Amino acid sequence: MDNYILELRGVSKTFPGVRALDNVRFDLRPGEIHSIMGENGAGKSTFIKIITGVYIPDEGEMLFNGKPVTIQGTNDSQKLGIAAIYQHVTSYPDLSVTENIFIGHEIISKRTKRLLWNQMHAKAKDLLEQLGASFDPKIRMGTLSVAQQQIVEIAKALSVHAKVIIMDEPTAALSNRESEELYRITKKLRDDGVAVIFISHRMEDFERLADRVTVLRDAQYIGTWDKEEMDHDRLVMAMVGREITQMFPKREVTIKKEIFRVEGLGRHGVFKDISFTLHQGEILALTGLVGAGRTEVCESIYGITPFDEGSLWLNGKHITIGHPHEALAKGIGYLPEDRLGQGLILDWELYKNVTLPVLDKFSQNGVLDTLSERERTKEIIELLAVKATSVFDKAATLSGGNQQKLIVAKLLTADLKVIILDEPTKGVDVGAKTAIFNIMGDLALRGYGIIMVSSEMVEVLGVSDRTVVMKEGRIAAIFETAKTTQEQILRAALGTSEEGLDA
Amino acid sequence: MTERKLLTERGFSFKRFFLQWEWLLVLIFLLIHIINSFLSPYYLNVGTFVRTPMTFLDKSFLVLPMTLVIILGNIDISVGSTVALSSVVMATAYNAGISMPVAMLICLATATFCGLFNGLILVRFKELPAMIVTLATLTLYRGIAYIILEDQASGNFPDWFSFLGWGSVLGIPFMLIIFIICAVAFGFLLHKTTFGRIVYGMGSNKKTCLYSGIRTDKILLWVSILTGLMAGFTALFLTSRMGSTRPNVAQNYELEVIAMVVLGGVSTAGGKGRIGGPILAIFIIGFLSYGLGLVNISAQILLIIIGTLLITSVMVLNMRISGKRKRSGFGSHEVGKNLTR
Amino acid sequence: MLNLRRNLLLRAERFRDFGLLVFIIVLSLVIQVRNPTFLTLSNINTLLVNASILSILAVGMMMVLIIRGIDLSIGSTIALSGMVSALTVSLYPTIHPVLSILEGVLVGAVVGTIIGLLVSKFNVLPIIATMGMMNIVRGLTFLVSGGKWISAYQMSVPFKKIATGSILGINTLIFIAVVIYIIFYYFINHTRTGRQIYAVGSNPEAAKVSGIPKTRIIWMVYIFMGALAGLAGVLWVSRFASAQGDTAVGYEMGVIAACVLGGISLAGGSGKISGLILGVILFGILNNALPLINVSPFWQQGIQGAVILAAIIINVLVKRSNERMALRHRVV
Amino acid sequence: MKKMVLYTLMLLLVAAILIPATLFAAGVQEGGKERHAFVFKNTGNPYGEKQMDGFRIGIEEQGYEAILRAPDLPTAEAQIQIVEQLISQNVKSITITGNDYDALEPVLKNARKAGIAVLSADSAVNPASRSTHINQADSEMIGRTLIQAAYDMVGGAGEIAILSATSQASNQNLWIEWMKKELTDPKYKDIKLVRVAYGDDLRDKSVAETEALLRSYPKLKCIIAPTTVGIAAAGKVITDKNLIGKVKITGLGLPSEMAEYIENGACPYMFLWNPIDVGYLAAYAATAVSSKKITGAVGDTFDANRLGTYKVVKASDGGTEVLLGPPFKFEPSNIAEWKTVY
Repeated sequence: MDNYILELRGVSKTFPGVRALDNVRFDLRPGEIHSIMGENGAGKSTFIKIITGVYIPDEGEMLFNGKPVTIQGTNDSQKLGIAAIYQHVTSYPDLSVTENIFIGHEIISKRTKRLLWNQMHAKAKDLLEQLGASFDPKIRMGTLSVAQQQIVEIAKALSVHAKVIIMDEPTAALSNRESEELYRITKKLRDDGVAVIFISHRMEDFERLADRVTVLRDAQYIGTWDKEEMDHDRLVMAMVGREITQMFPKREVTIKKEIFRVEGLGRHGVFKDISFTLHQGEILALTGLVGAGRTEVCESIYGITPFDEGSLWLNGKHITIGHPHEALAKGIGYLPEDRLGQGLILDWELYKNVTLPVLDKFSQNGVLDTLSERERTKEIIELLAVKATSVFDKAATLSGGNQQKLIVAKLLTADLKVIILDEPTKGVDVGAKTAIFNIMGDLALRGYGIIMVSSEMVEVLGVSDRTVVMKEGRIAAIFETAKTTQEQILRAALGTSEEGLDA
Repeated sequence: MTERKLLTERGFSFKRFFLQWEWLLVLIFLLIHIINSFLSPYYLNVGTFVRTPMTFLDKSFLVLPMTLVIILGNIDISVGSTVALSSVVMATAYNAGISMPVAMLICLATATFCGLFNGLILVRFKELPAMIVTLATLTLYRGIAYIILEDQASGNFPDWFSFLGWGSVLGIPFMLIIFIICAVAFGFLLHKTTFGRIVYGMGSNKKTCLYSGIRTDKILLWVSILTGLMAGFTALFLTSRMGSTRPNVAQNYELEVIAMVVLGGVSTAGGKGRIGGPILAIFIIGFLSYGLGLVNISAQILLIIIGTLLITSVMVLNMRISGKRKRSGFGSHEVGKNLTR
Repeated sequence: MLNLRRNLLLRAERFRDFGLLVFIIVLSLVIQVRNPTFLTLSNINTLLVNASILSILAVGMMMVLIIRGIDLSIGSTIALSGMVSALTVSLYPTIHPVLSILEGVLVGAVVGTIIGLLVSKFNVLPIIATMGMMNIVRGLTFLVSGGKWISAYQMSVPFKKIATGSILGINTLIFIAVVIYIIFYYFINHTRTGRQIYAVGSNPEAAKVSGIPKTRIIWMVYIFMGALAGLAGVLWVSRFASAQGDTAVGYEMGVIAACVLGGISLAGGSGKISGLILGVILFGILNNALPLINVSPFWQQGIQGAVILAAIIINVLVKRSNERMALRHRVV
Repeated sequence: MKKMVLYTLMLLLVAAILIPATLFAAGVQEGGKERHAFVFKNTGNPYGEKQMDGFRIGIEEQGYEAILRAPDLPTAEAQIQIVEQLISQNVKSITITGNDYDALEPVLKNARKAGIAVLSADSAVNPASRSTHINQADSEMIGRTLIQAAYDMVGGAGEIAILSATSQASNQNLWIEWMKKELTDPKYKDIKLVRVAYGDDLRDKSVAETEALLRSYPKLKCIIAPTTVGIAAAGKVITDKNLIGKVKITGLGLPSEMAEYIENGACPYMFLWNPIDVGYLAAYAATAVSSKKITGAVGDTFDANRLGTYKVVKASDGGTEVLLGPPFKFEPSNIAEWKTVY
């Protein structure tokens, strides 16, 4: 039954100094969901950019419906019926949903060449309804949530009657419920005979969706397997190339005295009645659906956006925080969710990034002492095993995982008591995940109190001591992680549970 | 886990050293002197190098803070008006019987306040781009100057006041001395202090700075204040050179100043550039126009020359940057994605 | 919750234009009280005539701002195109006015093409490219004119009629302005290319993947800006029946100010013709009315500055209060 | 490839400086000829060009070399720079039409210290900074004549207004003062000066101000515009609003600019001196002072070739000046012959 709709043979691509793809092959059957997996930088993104014609391969051939084709630009791939939904949603916030769906293939009247808005709005509405979305296509894209925007992207793909739809880490920014929705839609597409290429490194995605999987590692083709012949561990092996003995290293910490307490924290229209306590050496997971207000709570604690009611207590003393500066001074650090946008200055050397939060430490009355900066940086990033050649490397040259470590390094230079990590493993490959969990463990051992915001049930269960579940701006439940199950947490997050002990 | 030794020292690299934009500027600077001395027999004499700087130094005090402003990723087109206003206020104050030294302080104070006002608006209303805010205050400040002085010119300052703009110490113009002091101060501030480091940081990524606990508002305010203060200096020297003032002095200074900063290799995208470049640019444009003035080239030719100089130099700059790293349309995200790995 | 956020955003936008309209009405009434001749047809006519040239430029500037650019060179372009067309007319008095207009537009378009090339192909930042061109073009104007002015008597009657004549009872300037507005309203709202301008301004990155010719769009917008400036140049010269080297020095600031009042954000991507019209009218009123109500000439600039500042700040405050209110009313 | 582009651009960069410089370097001939400089307010102003022409002719007649300079914007700052450059070229004399009455004093004093003769022409600089001033016409006379003109245009009674240049122009303001003085004469009891408006010598603003005047003062009978841009703008408005005959324009304007409106009757007549003669006279005065023939003190006399002999007299500002003579009256009968001249 080898009638492939899309087939690539011996595809290679080289960027200045980087071998991005090396003799990769791939085939895709109509009506299948084919998952491409691999760590960050394995070449997944380059691979699909080649299929969609953003990049042109140096070598290799490509067959569409058995016929060799050459794709010179995104237009060519669109003509063939290949549509892509990118990792970082590539929409136009200022334009209407309709336009976002029809951009590039607007409906225009044959004669006057003018855009036929009514037809487009109508068609857009159908498409959205097909996908079970209810919002009005006339509204501005910028007002939608990430999940809704992705639905729009899919609608866009449908609108061109794509035969091949590529999804690049679509679930990365989605909550579980939204992911469920996406799974439903994707399966529907498959059943309608669309071939779906699904790129991800979330195991769950693979287990729930894929019919087949192709694994890339370090720009190399590793292999293609049917779902049945692949289990979790073997897949990880294939991706990482070595055996991950323990994904969530458990370490024994004796939870000591309370270090930090939040009482009745509230911000109009965003969250309300947020109360929990954090103990020395404890890892507190803060979970819930995306949009439940987890990040907002953290940012209010950290002094980015002021809260309207409630109080913060550090070591039993009431504290007020009006600005991140004060938060750090008092010993509360925050690792923001948006690594590139909020965590790092990409075109800066490592040491400048690391010392940014605590420049005063490395200066006598305002004058910088770069030597000590570099020394300290060296120590700390060696401690965290950040892969770099010198402290003069630009942050941009690091891989996702190492960038994340670098931000942790920033936090460690400041002497903190409480560390808040917002989605610390988002978009980080398996190897780096383990490393980060290790670091968290060590920090806990050293008596830090850690709050970890995460959407991934697996790691919540694997890492945390207690779990705070938020739902629509309020605390739905607090669990002793050891004594709870994924189902309990999910039910709490979706609002179908009453159980859970209080703080 | 890595045994690999991390380098904390960076050996001297000729390539890195000589690939700096400043070298091209130095080259142009020398070239200009050579051309000029060929063109005009009057060029090469002590007088030239003593007097010439005086003809353009007044506005160059604005170049220093503008460099900070642009590195910060902002822009300030209200400086010309600030100069006019503070100068007018000083004159009015003096002619109202206030002693000259005090009047001078008032001048600096006014200018500083103008800067502070810009800063406050920028801080309180982050949604507004600096371009718009300063466009409004540009009109406002000069408007106030007109309200104060109407159609009058105001002057007859004490004689010693003219020393600021005309006097010299041991043959070196007083203005030049002050400028060198200011330049050194700004160079130090920008390249050796935490303040400067943060200015660069904010220019590259304000959010990251905020999340790293930097009081970004404070920095922004201080830069604005500095801009105002230096506008005050310009006002002092300009007024001293003119011996009198009126609401329409210092027209279009903002554009000339920005041009110098950009020619100096500071990217208006923010986060890039050093203080040396703009300072060199001051002298390049200054001596260029002076030398061409000596051969009596008409003003419009000069306009064209400076325009071309500006554009071509920026194009060269772009080439260098895009030569260094794969060109990436917009935003640092993209850079990150390209280079991750 | 999302719908709520959406609605309030829409409300804020609608409120903006509405608020501006109210402000204009109130302002007009105040002026009317001080000087009853303000709201007479003839004065409104003069007001519009004076505003028309600026408004034509504003359309171009709006598009430039939408693609995250700015153009400081239009003042010089006006001067050059005006001077060139006037020179031709003085040499060949028989030339048909339409030809002069085309000539001016062409000159402007050439300037625009160069700027567009610099910005889109060589990645020169707009503010720099246009600042440089501002000097160059101004210099060229002086060169072509050789320091001379072209005076009324050297211009053919039909040429002067361009500005003073009237079509269907409407003054030609207003007529042209209106036509331009209609054309560009249709262009940016109902054609593919027009929408792509917004797309590029809204998310330049995405343009790459969704196959929008970013470079060409940007280039095109600057050519339009140049062409409109060229047109404005001819109209200017025809209206004032004199062409001089220093025509319209610093005019660009006024145009940008009008756009800002019209609510076009310098951040790019957004901006509506409706808002622009209001902005232009408000700006026109400020220029026309202040002399009318005996405001001391020395206060005029100050007042204009204050109004611009007030307008942009109020705009922000309104948006904010809307958002805050919506948040308060949202139950968690 | 990138490198290539880079280098070509660098070359361009250098060319940007080199080419024009070498091209226009022709502007300086050496050979010990005495050099006399004339600095006007700003470039691209035909009135100024004519003055410069006159000056050049006057200087070259005497076998000297003339340097003609003007900044691109009419500001004192720019003129200061130019004077500095002239000082370093040690010219024999500098004749300047000041953009500011006082602001040029320091630099001009320096020039005189360097032994350069400094005169002002057309628009004066303060007495301290000049040997003498070439006055195109007696300010008092201009002021009074214009009011008389208005008087005779409105037939002895009615509202008049003044449309001036920038509120900063020293000579305009002086004339306006004299107009106001003249108006105090009981003879003008029925003439009402309703407003002094400023068009800043910008076309659009001058037009707007004129329109405002007409609207605010419907009974307005005459507009006096002692500035070339202003009067032309006013003439244009009157013509377009076909108020010809109802509202009359007079003042000081360029024949070329005003020909249209004098011929169509919007402006019955106006005045101006001949800028060429101003420059010409300045040339002879300059050489006279620089060659120490005269010091520019009251009573000195010098010969100005085709214009005859001139006498230095006391100026209203306390310094000395040379009067060119009464302003020339341009009217329909003679405008045709002058409009092509300047």
